Amino acid sequence: MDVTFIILSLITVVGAIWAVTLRNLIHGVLSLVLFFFGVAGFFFYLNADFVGWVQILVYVGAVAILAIFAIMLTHNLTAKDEPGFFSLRWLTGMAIAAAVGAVLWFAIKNNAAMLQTAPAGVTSSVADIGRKMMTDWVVPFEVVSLLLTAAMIGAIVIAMEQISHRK
Amino acid sequence: MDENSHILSWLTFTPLIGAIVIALLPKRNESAARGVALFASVLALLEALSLWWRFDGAYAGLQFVEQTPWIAAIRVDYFVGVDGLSILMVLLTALLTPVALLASSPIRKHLRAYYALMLALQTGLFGVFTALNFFHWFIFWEAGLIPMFFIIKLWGGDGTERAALKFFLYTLVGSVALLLVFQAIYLATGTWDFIMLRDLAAGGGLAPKLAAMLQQAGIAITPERAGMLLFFGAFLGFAIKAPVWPFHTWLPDAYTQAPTAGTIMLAGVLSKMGVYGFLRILLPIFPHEIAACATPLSWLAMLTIVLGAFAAIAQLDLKRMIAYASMNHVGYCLLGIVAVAHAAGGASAHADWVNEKACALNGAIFQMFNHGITVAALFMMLGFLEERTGRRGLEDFGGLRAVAPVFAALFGISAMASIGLPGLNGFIGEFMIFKGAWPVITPFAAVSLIGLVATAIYLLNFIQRVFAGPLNERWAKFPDLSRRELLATVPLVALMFFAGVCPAPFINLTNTAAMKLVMLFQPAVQAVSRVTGM
Amino acid sequence: MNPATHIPWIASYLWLIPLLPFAAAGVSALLPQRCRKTSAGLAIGVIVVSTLLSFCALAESILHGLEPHAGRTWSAMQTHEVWHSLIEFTWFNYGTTSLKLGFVLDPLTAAMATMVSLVSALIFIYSLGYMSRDKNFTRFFTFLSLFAGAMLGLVVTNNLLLFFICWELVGLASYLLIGFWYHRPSAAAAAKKAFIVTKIGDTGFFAGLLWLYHATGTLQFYTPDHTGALEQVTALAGLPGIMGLSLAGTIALLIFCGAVGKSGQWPLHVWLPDAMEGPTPVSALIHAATMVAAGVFLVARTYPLFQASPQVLTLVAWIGAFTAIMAATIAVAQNDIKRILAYSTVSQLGYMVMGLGVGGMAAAMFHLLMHGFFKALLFLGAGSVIHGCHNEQDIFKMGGVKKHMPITFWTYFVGTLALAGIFPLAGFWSKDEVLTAAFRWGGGLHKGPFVLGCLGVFLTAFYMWRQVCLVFLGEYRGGKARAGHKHVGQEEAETHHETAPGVPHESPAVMTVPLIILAVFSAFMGFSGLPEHANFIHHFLNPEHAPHVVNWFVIGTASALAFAGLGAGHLLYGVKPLAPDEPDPLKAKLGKLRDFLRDKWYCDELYEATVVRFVRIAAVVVDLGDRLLDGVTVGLGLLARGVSFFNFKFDEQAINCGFDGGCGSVRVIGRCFAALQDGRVQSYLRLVAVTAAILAFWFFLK
Amino acid sequence: MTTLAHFQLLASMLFAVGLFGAVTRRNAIVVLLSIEIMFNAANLSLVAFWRYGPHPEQLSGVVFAIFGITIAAAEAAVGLALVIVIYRYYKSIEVDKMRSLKG
Repeated sequence: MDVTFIILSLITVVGAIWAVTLRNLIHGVLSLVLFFFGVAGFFFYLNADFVGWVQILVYVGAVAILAIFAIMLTHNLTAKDEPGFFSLRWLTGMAIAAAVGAVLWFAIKNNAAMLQTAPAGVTSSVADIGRKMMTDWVVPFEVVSLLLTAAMIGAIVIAMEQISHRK
Repeated sequence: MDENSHILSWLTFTPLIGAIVIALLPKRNESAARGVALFASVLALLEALSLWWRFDGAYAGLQFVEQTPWIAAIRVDYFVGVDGLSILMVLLTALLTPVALLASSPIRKHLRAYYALMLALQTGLFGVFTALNFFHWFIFWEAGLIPMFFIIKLWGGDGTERAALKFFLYTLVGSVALLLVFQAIYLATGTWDFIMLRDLAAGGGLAPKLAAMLQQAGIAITPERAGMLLFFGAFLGFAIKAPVWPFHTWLPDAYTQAPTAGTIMLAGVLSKMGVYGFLRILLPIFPHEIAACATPLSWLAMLTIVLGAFAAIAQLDLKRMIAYASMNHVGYCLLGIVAVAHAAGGASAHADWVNEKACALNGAIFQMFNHGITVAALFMMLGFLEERTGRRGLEDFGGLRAVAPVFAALFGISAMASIGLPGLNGFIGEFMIFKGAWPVITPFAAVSLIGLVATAIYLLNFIQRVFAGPLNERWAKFPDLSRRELLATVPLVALMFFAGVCPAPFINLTNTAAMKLVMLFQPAVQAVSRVTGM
Repeated sequence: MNPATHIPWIASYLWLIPLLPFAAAGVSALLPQRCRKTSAGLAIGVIVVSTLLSFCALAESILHGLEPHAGRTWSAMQTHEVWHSLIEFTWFNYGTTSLKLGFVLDPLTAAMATMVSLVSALIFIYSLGYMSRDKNFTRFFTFLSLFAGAMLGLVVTNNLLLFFICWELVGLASYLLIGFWYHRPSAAAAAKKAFIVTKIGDTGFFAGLLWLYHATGTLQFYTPDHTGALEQVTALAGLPGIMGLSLAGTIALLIFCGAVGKSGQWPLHVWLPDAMEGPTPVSALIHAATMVAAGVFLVARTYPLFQASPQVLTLVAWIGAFTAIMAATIAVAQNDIKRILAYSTVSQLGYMVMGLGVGGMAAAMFHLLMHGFFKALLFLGAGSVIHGCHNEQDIFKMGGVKKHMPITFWTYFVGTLALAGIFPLAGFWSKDEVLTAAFRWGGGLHKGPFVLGCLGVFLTAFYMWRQVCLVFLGEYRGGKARAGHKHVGQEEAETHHETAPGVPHESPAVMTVPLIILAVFSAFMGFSGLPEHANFIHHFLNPEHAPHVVNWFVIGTASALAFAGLGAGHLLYGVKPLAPDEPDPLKAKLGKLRDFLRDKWYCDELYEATVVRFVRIAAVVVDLGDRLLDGVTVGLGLLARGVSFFNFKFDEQAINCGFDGGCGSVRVIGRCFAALQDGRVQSYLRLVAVTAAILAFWFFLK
Repeated sequence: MTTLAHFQLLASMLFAVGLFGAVTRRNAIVVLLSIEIMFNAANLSLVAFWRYGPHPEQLSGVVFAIFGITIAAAEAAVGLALVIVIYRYYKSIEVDKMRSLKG
């Protein structure tokens, strides 16, 4: 366990926890950005540079901005009447999360393969990824492209129909 | 030719600068937007005219070329130039934008946004007609789409939601198809450059590369099929834009619902983007594929002409009628283009196929220009009609010639140009197209002639119902054209006469480029008659 | 053009003949309405200059045409060929070649140009009087000039494309002039009908033109090096066309379609009678003397193509003969003075087309030229009568006009006899030529056109004399003031409130002088085509095929039938003049047949029920198909919404209602589960997470 | 040395945090963002498996991660558009108030 891992873990975990708990939504999103950067850091750390860049571009560049827009558009800067920490709602949530986490923990702990260390010389160049995408993975690739297109159109259509209703 | 003048870049971005200036105008100064827009578009017109003046029609290659690396990683160059295929389109864009701006007086809300979008649209159009690298060509192609979408949606008529959405979705499908096709081409060849791709395709090297690329991806495909697949994708993109039957159903709604200036730009220039795609991309880059598909394409061209004309007869809404008329006329361009691609056969005393095809292609290009002028004038005057009366039904008028003789005369001339009356511009293009297409695809050309008669039926019906007959008392105070409206209309009508009587200056611009394109389809003859300075 | 060859000066300036009227039209189109005198003066001045130039051309071509090999030949002409002189120029270049246009001076051109410009000039002058009160007077002369320019253009051109261009412009001028009183719905409809019906024929012409252009590589009729379109007919005759015809025949057939449309031949004759909605000078100029003859001229011009295909010539002959007899029978039963003349025109054009079909090109052209004069005369006379009778067009409401309008009567009388073919007036000679050609055409069935033609002569004489009797003889039947003039247009009514209503009056000199000049021509021009020896016209127009024999049988039969026709007309209408409101005696004689003829053989109704309906239905079907297509695309998007709606309805109606009543116990259990299913997303999510955790534990422990 | 288990444990922890947010918070935007956290956790896990796996040259994990990111982006776009629409309709984006799923 080296220092980088520890620092990155702290960043991500803290970012994630802030993101889901902070009342001020803008602050929440900013913590989320921190979290995204942390995950991107992990990707770099794991020699998956390309995924890291994509992570930054898509999440920090698009999703986070989109979220801020959504917050602005819905005039919801702070989450009002959110129940307190010791409310039943929060406790239930924590219990469920803990249960799921425990299951995963249990699964990982009981697997010897998890203890191996990282082999050297594992890289992922953009060219290799591109080649894989266009050969072995070309069908899922096209399906995902279609999905993305459909989602774009869908998002526009959904937002637009409402405009017409308003008129 | 001064290579370093950057005239094309200046031309392309002049309107954009205008748009930015408008966007920076203070809100209380909205009315200045109109002046700025007009100024910018007239400036662009002057630049286009100077381009025309300096353009050498006898030179077959590209002129005013600017090429600088832009995104080196994926080999994207900023590469622009004009040749005979595009010069008329650049002129048309430059000419129609100020006209459309003059016809924009009914616009009352969001003036700044409106004029900025119109100018952005013009930049997009200039870009499409000058770009020679797919990458930024596509950016301009899309950049033309978006302002149009907003113009239809925000300033259009009552049914704009549906019209704008349909326009957007249809053209989006076309754009996605194009994008996929060019990505595949880039992956296979490593270039976005139209000119390099043309040379590659002419040597027969494109389809095998595509097939190899797909095979590497685990898709077993023959080169013929690979080429065909991509051809269909690109064809879809242009067929929707033109539009070609049966990809046209966005057209009547979009043309009808758009504000007058929007319709002028849509019918006058945007529809030419599709046809231009045939000229710039389908013919040069997919010569074998388009030749193999020539017969089905002839069917589509014929159906576009005939069904468009008949659909126009049935319309009771004048704008819809002219919308279908526009589709009908774009069909003629397609007929000429298909004739070029069709493998000529049959016996003839003068088997001079190159000249026949060059005639068809020149005719098609000239028809694009002519149709832009004519349909712009028609839609503009329909706009004046609607602006004055709020109506556009076939039966809502009657006898307007008595109160608005100048209006009636100018409309009549434009309608006659659309019918293809000799002496006006429409005839030359149609004659050349039919002259070239007749020997190559005789049956299709013969059936398409029905379109000429049907055009006369609906347009004369229009004139009879709207301008002749007893005056509808409701419009007894119908004003004749104002000075501003005359300023917008008369130049177009004058151009109709000029192009109809002296077509030579226009055809001289396009002829060498057209010959060069035709030669791609006549390799046997190329060796013999190498006269056009390739 | 070989620079060494001498071109007569008039051939070099031939283009001025059409261009001057075009220029006048352009200038006067830009003039404001108030410049009435300028516009009229310009139009008339220019047409007079064109006329003079045409006369020069005629003189020049007579000089050379009659002696084709007398030293001064212009190009290397074969002896049997007609003399011609050519000018050509390039319109534009395409590919490696160019599109050339040109003008030709030959006898055909010269004769036609002279007739057209002369008749036009007279009609222009007449219009000064006829249209004097019209508020669109300026425009009228603009359109007239446009028409004259286009018509003269097609006469002098040496190029089928330029011919087509002028041909279409002639059609445009005709459209504008028929619809001149645009506020009348009938005029607007007639104009549209004329344009579209002729356009149908023109489409065939256009196709023929395209084909000829491709097949010969040029559209020049003649070129200095003998590679013109008409000089390659031999090659074309050897190539296959469609329907078993040779290529030459196919092209000829397509070109003939244009002639059928423009010259009002069956089955495209329906527009011509309706075109009488235009002002009368227009009817005279366009729909009698010149434009409708353009179709005949077209066939004459491209005659070599027709000669190469006997089948097409046969078709031409029969169509002409049928049209001649059909229109003549219709004319018998009409009451409107202009419509009678219109059907007479259709009938006479039938004669010309028949003449072309039977091989008598010169005869047909001769008849065309003569017909131009006397039919213009008749129309202008009719106009004068209408003018004098206060816009009455129904011949049963006229009568006795001879007393009031002597000049009109006598000129009209000359015209009538000329049309009927009475010796020695123009019509006699020309009709005789056509009939002789038909007689010589062949035996058996090929005598058909001749027989029909002879029958037509009888009918022509009959209906013309019926008209003369009803209009000019007897007593005036229209004296009573009529409340509603059904044919009266506002402008036409405005033209004569200077005289008291009730009594016909003679027209002013500006109208009668052209009548007199035309009458003189109608009377004496026929002598240019005397048979026997020195048949000038024949030698002039077509030296190759000049018949030199007088056929006394034909002359005798035709003359006898013409006199019989006049006699029959006189018996019915002349002996006992009709009283006012007395019905047409023909009604008793012909019964139902008369109704059939009066209703024009129900041609309009037939077309209305077939072609027009077809176009309408096709348009509606296409439109519906389009909406359907649109529906499919939009519907794909709406499909999902539709399915869910159906599903919703199904749930609502079938499931809920059906089960609600009897399922009380199920409801109780349902309520328990319903509590779980509270509609909150997060509840579901919790449930999913807990279940997944439990399942996973169970899985691990197992 | 960092083993695969470290990464997987971290990923499961992040997943749990995301799940907590998703089931607890009322604000629809936060719920969506929590789901993004879960996506990220899964992606991290995939990449780690790739890095430590027996066939790194196959690049499966990386490709999967990229697909995951794509889908997450699509989801975010549609989801946030929905949030806006829902806000206009209910004038609120509290998930508790949306109960149209109730049968």
